[in-house]
Amino acid sequence: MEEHLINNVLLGLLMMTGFAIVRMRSLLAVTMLTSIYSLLSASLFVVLDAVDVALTEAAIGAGISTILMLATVALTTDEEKAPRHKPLLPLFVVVATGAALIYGTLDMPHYGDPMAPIHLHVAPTYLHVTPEEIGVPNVVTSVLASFRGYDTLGEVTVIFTAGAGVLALLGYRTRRRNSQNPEIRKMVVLRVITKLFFPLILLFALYVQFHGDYGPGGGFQAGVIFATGFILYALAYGLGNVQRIIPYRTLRIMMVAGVLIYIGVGIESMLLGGKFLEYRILADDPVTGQHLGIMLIELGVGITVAAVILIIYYGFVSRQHQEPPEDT
Amino acid sequence: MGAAVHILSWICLLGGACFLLVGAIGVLRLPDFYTRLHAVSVSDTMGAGLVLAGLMLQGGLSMVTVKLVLIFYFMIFTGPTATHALAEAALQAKLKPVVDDREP
Amino acid sequence: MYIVVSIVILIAIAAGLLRAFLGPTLYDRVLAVNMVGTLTVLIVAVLGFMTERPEFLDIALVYVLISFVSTIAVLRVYAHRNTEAAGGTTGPGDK
Amino acid sequence: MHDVMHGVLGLYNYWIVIILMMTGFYTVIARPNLVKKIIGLFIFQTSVFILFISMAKIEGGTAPIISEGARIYSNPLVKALASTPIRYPTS
Repeated sequence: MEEHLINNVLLGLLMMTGFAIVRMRSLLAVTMLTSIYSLLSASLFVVLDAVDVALTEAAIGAGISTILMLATVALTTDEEKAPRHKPLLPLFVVVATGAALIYGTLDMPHYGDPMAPIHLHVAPTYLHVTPEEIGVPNVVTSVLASFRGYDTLGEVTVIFTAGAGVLALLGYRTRRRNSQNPEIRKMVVLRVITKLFFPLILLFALYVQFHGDYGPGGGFQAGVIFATGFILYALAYGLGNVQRIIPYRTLRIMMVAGVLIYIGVGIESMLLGGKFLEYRILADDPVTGQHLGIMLIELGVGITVAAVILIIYYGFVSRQHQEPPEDT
Repeated sequence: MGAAVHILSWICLLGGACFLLVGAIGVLRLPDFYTRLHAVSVSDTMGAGLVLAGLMLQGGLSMVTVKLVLIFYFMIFTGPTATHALAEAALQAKLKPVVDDREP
Repeated sequence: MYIVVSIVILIAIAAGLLRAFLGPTLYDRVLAVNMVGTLTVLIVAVLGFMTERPEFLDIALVYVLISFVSTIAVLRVYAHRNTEAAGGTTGPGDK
Repeated sequence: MHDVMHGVLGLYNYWIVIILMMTGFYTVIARPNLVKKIIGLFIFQTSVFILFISMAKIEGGTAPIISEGARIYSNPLVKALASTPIRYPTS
């Protein structure tokens, strides 16, 4: 009952935020509201028992996509132009579609109904089989990494393609010097705190990476947190210093290496006489084999994701800083 | 866990809730950015700290408390750093505080 | 009893949201985001205890770190824009 | 009267999801600005996740991480499905 209340209030707040986002003109304000929207929806996911989704949404929505959106707004304009005419046609389309969809919900099983068709078929099997065959407490991880390993491979490939696409479109401009922005030098508090936090964030990323079998987490989230740590460092000390830790060339190699680790696990299991991505073969004991396989592919996912996000960030920021000196 | 710890944890939780409420009212009602910053720092430090302390007492000696201590540790460093950076950015952007002009 | 605390947190989130809607300056909005971030951490922690699965505190930990980094990112971008708006003043270190 | 209340509460999640979805859709089709369009897509996408996850919730269930003391778990498959596309917006 209490959860229902929190759920309903959070949904109401989300709706208000959605309307405000549509109405506002200033793009920076809209970006801030999107960040709040993402935080709210992540807490809603926790209420609705989807902890893995909540972790991903927190790391992606509130962190990386806000930062990237800000970088985009910084490269383009801040203010949205007023529309020239009244949007009557879109309004009509939207209201009609919405009404049809709401009419469609009238036949749906009610929220929280344990006898809904969705709960009767595949899901109970996964819940029963996971403890015996895979031995991993987190069923979402076992579904993602083991039962549906092919899907996750496809997903990693998509992320890799995205990274390659950004690389091709934005490219990367090398910088002649370590531009030490004077105002960065002034932010003493930020720099000290960053020094304190940077190792802790990386440590926490490793925890999320290898604890994903037992709690919420996994390779993707860990990769994002890892990249966020480096982005924090770049914000406090400038991009040049980060590139000394993790140069661009290394990132490109990492991006490929993650995908190759994933595929390599599949090929290894084929060489040992199983099917592609059949982890049972990897060790003498099937459960140990599953553990090993899941750990390795999660590692591959983590490496690729971290590299791709950092590549996107480098691409955006190296542009942003390059522009002003050209007209001086 | 004794009843005394239980009561103490509830005192902490409800006290934290009071501070959060005060901070929320402050954010809505205070007249300009700098005073609102002050209101947020009330809920960021005392409010969050007391709520987390109450939860720690509920958790007892376990992994849960270790994680809560970590969250607390992160919060007491990040909160003031963010507020400080925010205030400095606003000052540099020459945001004027609201001042009472009347003669004393 | 946890419900009392979580309702208070929800009220505070609503206040922060309202400030983000109204906020005359951008700094008010950043402040609101920062506040909502802290409150989200608290509500996730309290929810973990309410549903008797407190091991989900990992999520709260991620929130603390991420919301800090995004606040700093916002401020850095603004600072950059401000110097640009002031006529692209680049200091001696940038020459 | 009680039945109506029950029905409204049972479908409330879906209705809000549809309103959010339409908000995002409107932003995509009515606003010329590209950043605004992307934010519209973001709203739309999140609403789809909420739809999935609301369907996966079971009354009295907890998150699908096997532990002692918990009997009912919410549907893990839907969560896996929802946490897969959440990763694309970065691209």
